[in-house]
Amino acid sequence: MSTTTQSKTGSKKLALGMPTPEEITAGGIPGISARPKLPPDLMAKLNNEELEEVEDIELPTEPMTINMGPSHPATHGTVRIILTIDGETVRDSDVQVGYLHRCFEKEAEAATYTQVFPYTDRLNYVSPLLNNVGFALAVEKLLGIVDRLPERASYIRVIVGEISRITDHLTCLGASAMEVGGFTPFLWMIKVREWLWELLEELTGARLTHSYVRIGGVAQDLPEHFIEKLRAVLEKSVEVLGECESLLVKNRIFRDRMDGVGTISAEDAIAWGWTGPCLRSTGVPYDVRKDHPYLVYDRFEFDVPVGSVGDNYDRVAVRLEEIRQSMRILDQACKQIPAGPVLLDEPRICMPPKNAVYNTIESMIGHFKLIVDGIKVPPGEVYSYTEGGNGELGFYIVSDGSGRPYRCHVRAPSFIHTQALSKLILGAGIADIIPTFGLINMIGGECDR
Amino acid sequence: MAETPPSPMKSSIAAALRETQSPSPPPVAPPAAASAAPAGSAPSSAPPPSDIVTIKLDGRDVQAKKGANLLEVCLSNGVDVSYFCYHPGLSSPAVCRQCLVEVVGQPKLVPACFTPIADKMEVNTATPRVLGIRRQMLEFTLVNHPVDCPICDKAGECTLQKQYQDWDHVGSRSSIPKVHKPKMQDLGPHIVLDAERCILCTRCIRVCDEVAGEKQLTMAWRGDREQLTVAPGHQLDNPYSLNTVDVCPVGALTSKDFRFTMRAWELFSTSSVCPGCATGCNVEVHHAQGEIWRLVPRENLQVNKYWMCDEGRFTYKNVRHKRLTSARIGGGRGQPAQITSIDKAVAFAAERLDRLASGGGTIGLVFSAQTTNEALFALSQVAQKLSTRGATIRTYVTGTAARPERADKILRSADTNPNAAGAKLFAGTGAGDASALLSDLKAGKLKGLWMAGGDLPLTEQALFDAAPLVDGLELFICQAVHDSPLLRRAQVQLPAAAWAEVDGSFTNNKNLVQRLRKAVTPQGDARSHLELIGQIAKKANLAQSEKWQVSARQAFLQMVASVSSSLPAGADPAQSVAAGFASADWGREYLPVQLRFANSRG
Amino acid sequence: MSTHHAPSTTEASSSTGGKVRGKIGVRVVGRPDSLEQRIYLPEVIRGLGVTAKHFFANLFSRKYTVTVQYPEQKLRYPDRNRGLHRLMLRDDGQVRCVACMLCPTVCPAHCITIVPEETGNGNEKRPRIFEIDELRCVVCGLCVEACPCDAIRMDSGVHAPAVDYRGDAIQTKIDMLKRGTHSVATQGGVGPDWREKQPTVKQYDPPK
Amino acid sequence: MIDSILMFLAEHTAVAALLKLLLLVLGFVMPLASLSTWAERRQSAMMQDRLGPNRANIGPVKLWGILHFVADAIKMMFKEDVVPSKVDRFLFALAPVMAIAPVLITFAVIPFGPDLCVGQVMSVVTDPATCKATIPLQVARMDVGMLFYFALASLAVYGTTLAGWASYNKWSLLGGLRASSQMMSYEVCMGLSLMGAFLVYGSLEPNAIVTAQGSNILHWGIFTQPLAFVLFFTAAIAETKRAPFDLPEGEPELIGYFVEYSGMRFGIFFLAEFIETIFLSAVVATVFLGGWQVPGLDSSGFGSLHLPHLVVVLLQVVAWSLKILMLCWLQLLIRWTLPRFRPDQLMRLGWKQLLPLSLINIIITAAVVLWRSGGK
Repeated sequence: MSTTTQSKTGSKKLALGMPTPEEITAGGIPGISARPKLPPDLMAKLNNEELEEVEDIELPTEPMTINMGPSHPATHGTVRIILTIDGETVRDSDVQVGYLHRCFEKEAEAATYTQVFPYTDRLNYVSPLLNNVGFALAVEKLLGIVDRLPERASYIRVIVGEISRITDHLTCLGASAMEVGGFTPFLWMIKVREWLWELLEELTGARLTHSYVRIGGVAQDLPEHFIEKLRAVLEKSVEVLGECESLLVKNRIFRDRMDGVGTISAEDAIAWGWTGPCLRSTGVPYDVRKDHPYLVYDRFEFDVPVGSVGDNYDRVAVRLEEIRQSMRILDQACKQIPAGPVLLDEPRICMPPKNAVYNTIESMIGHFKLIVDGIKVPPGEVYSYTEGGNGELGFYIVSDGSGRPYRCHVRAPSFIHTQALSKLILGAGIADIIPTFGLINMIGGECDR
Repeated sequence: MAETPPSPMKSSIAAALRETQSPSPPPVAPPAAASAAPAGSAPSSAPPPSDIVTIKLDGRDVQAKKGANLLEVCLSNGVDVSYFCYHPGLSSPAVCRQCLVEVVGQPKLVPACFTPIADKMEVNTATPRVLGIRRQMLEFTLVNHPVDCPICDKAGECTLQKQYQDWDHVGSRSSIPKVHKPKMQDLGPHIVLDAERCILCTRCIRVCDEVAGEKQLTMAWRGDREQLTVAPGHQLDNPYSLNTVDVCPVGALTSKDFRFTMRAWELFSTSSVCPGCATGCNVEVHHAQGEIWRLVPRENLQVNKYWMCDEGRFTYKNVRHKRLTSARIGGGRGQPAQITSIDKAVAFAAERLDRLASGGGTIGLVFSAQTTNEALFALSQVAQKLSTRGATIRTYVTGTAARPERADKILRSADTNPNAAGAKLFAGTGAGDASALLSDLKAGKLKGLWMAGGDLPLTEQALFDAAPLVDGLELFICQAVHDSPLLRRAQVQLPAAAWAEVDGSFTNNKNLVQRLRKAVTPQGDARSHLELIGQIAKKANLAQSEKWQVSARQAFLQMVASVSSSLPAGADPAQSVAAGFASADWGREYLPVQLRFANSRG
Repeated sequence: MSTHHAPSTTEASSSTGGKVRGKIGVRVVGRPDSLEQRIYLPEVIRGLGVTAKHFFANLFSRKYTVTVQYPEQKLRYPDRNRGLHRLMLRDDGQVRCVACMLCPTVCPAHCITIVPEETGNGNEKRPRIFEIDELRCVVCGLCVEACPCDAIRMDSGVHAPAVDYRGDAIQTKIDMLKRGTHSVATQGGVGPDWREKQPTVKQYDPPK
Repeated sequence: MIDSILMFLAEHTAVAALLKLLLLVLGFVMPLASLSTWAERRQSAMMQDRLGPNRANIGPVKLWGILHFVADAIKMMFKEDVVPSKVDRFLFALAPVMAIAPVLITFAVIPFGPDLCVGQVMSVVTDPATCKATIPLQVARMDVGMLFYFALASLAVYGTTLAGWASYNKWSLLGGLRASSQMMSYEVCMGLSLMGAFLVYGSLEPNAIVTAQGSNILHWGIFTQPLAFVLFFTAAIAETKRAPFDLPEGEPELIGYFVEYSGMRFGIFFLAEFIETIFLSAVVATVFLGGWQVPGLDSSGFGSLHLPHLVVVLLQVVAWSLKILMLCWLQLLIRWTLPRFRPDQLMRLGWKQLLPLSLINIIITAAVVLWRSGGK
């Protein structure tokens, strides 16, 4: 592969009128702003010896700047990567997020706490229920009712959360396989995801934008035969998963694409603030469900899968194993789930039963006040974190005592993972960008919250 | 509207907000008003020490004036006590029993609103006994309350809803059928009564008795059949009747005007001043979706206390009706005017004005008493420039006609212009009135006329008859909010923003300069008088970048500096209009907040 | 949060995988790398076998096929599915809605427009205009939850139709009343048995 | 009647060649290529548990959706043909032609049946050499047939490279460059892997290779040259630029050298790809699967079961078609199963693995051939 550095003869206009690096750095090309100088460690990597030594035997070349995204088939979720490439090698990249800015935080600050749930659905839109649960737990922590949550509600939250985690990982893995050309496993995984979504639709009334969790519990109890249906689906899913594995993990071509690509060390990953499957791929067994158990996660036996190298393959394997572990949790949760109410009996927080609202003035007043004024959350601030599909999903909420958050911030794992993308793809080929980007699993809704 | 007890989970933000929304009385206030400062703020002049007693309120020592109302002391010290029948502007009958508190040494609970404090009194407001009684009282109040929230206009700002949610939130234990009473009773021209919802607090009766001075409402029957009524053959028709709707803690009394048009919680509130008369009652403009839905009085003990008149509440309708929404030029002398852009109309006016002034013509400037101080000040600045350019300036003060029949000793004033004092001040001592203007026009003394505000104290017919007088003018510029026969004869017709669409100030009949705030965006192309004057002055090279051309706030600051520069220190606003300016304050800017989040009502 | 305390994060993160520490069961994912894999062909052929199995099974018996031939075949939406809105009716056929405005208040998408009017009869208030812009609607169901009169529901079993013009996506009161059915939820305090009595409502039967 | 027509054709070879070309291209290759656009979608659907396109119909005639290729063609033709500004218009227009023309031409050397014995079509022919006149079922029979194929196949690279360069798009340029490097690298390997077969069958002429393989299935290339079969098949798939070697297109990364093409111009690239697939199947069938040979079927029939010459020929043509269809199916199966290579891995595979293996194959084959011929 062509791996020369920039020619020493000075830059001249390339064929086809492509901008020269100088023009780009000087900001002389309309639409491309001047870029800051690279950090020293990246410069050092750029100028390392391995790259230098082959310079003499090749024709002098000049780097080309090329735009990947914002609308590019691989950039699911609108991200723009400005690449400086030398042949096929990425010499520099500038990852620009923000093309999908949804104003989640500001929207949340203009809405009552209950109204935020539909917005959280659209954060990480492949695992909306995990976001629902995360947000509800944050508000509940501020309200001080976490310990009083009904057990059944906690179990239901675990069940829907783990189903969402499976769908999240299936989407990530399937899309990554599809992007490296393996279209068939993608559709098989989507098929499994569809089964799970059908289950969730039965439970929540919507396939994707569930807005199912409420402060103090969940909106509705499980429908009839939900547990049995879930077990049946999981059984079928394991088979499909095995077939997908045989097409991907064991396939040498796929392995070649993944092995040693996008490698990051555990120290770096922690320094970048990574969490979730991406961090675990480097060998750090940090899982919020294990380390800081919430809901009823301390009652389940499950393992934290970790990788050993921190490359794309580890990220694939960790996610695959996590699907199995989630299935394990689901299995145990289905056995343990108790009967009981699914919403806290606390009239200042939870809506009264509909029948009472229709018939008594007391419940009617409570109903009105909860909707008009919102849930009055005592003043204070809280940071609550859960294990989202992509990593630690944190909600930081400041309450001023009124019915809506004064400040609502999301620690979105996708945003934090995407920071490191530039470093991961440095020196790799264009073809490596896609799986690396895909396995970081940037979800636009979450990244550009 | 006035009950604003601090809620147990009151937010600092909401508190800060309320502070900005509360009136900004001039620092130099009449001493009489100082003791009646809004609840919660320390009195500015301390009473003699002998009057101060110390009581123990929920375990902490609190100092207050001897004989003060215990409920007021509780509220001003941040102790939340629920109540329905108490109102700071009314007497206390202690009928609702909601504010019962425990006074150590007394076997029974006492109503806080009916108990004067005495030295060494020990009061507990949050013991289980008190809370239990409070809850029982609420349960009792709710026993016969209909399940009406969905159709009740008060929902969202209902005191009963608020107290239940704050103090009770327990289901009813009663299963007997509710007592039914008449609904939708017509009480008067503005009011509808729903007797089922009434919780018999008698606030409305006291408003009529004590504020309006007309004993029109009373309670009839007893026990669970007790209900509010008017005397047979009579109506609730006093000019302050709509205050009963404001003070009603539930939706028993509703305003026909506001009824079923908008939900209270969806409204945004902007504090402003009523433009209905020279009293200048402080109001909250409640608006949503770009429209004003109602006006409610805003507490200001110096001006209107907690009240306003019914007529004043309907002044918002003027903002919608008969508006001039686009500029027109070329009217007069029987020709129809052409609609054009503001810029073209301004350029047209400026060019003619410049020519007229340079030619040494006589120009009449009309200072309307319906217009803000800032616009009038700007016009006076322009007048100076015009006269230095060679024009002869005559000034006139106009406005709507006085209505002596509406004057009373309470709030209503005969002068229906909100800013007569300001207009007189800026028009100068030699200013004529509307009749002088008409006679000058008749005599042909004026070559040009520039009206900042199109109101004249004439009836529609008289105005129509007088209108041809302006046809003899070389230039007639009219900036007007509403369409009128006179305006249609102007060569330059400029749409001006109405009072609720501008920032600015009015000077009331007590020489207080009070702040208007922009609540809604101007209709059509309309712009504020100040902006229009500024643009004409700019185009005519009368002023380029004066401070008053920048913004209403800059104009205000320049105006205050300019007016008060010639004043002796410590001038009494009661004595001169100018002294009112010396102590005027622009106040803080804020974005309107939806009432459901503002924590201000109900 | 739970009272269970797991080993702290720092301790966990200092380990580099492989070992099981404390209560955290850590499983290091494998990196199988046999000779079979290295020479490409065996696994490639095995992979072809898997896909060929699906191909033939689907070709001859549709064994794994999950496709639904949409306009001809339709899946039944679950009971809880949130579809197009519908407005419920009173006993006398009038709209149940009293224009209390809770649904536009709670709607995060601001898609509901209600203009109330006075009825002149005992119901006092009703919507003169009740419109829902289905393009803005985010189908969260909060309006149904907020309705204190059982007037608006989303269990119509009909999904929002495709439209050519934005205006066509606005559901008017008439549209929603057409899908409406009679609701037995009573209002105004019927008596002591509301706690036990569940409203039994005729299920809306979507058009086939 | 038939005999006289055949005799006329046997004498006027140019007319015969034209007819054969029309028959082959219009009667077989083009329909098959068009159909494979539908077949690919249906086959991938079946592999992926879907149904695939099955709705295109003319009235009640549905034919499992086969008509989709008609719909596609009509759509392609009536789509707006967008030519971006600043492109090199001539080369931009030339590229699709350069992509499709060489592949079609190379079909000339593919034998799709045995020589037709003129005058004896209805009788049993035991030895074709005794025929008075023959019509070869091959458009052009030349001694350097396979070299002709290599020569023309390497022209196809111009189509992709020009398309990439002329489009005035950096992505398409990258795709074009990838395409040219990939095709050039793999042509070497392709040529060398066939060398063994040439040694075994002693000819460069495709029909001679087919004839030499005979009806004994064990003498077919796939058994005499198993390694070469794998190598050639791999390299040839790479040559068609289809998954797992679709790097020049690389859908989610580069989008392809034809990113700026639309309408029928894009359709031609698309079609060329499918024609290449068919052509590759034809070559593999010719060299490794006995071409038109049917196991056990000699020119006189199956052993003692004698068949008229025409029946034999028809059977053999059908066999040839079936072999091609089967190979096309196999290619589609591969395309929808395997993920894509990375450019460097592709080069490594080509130069460091396939090339040495094919050299080894030549040496071993040469040694065996030498040993079998007794050192002569």
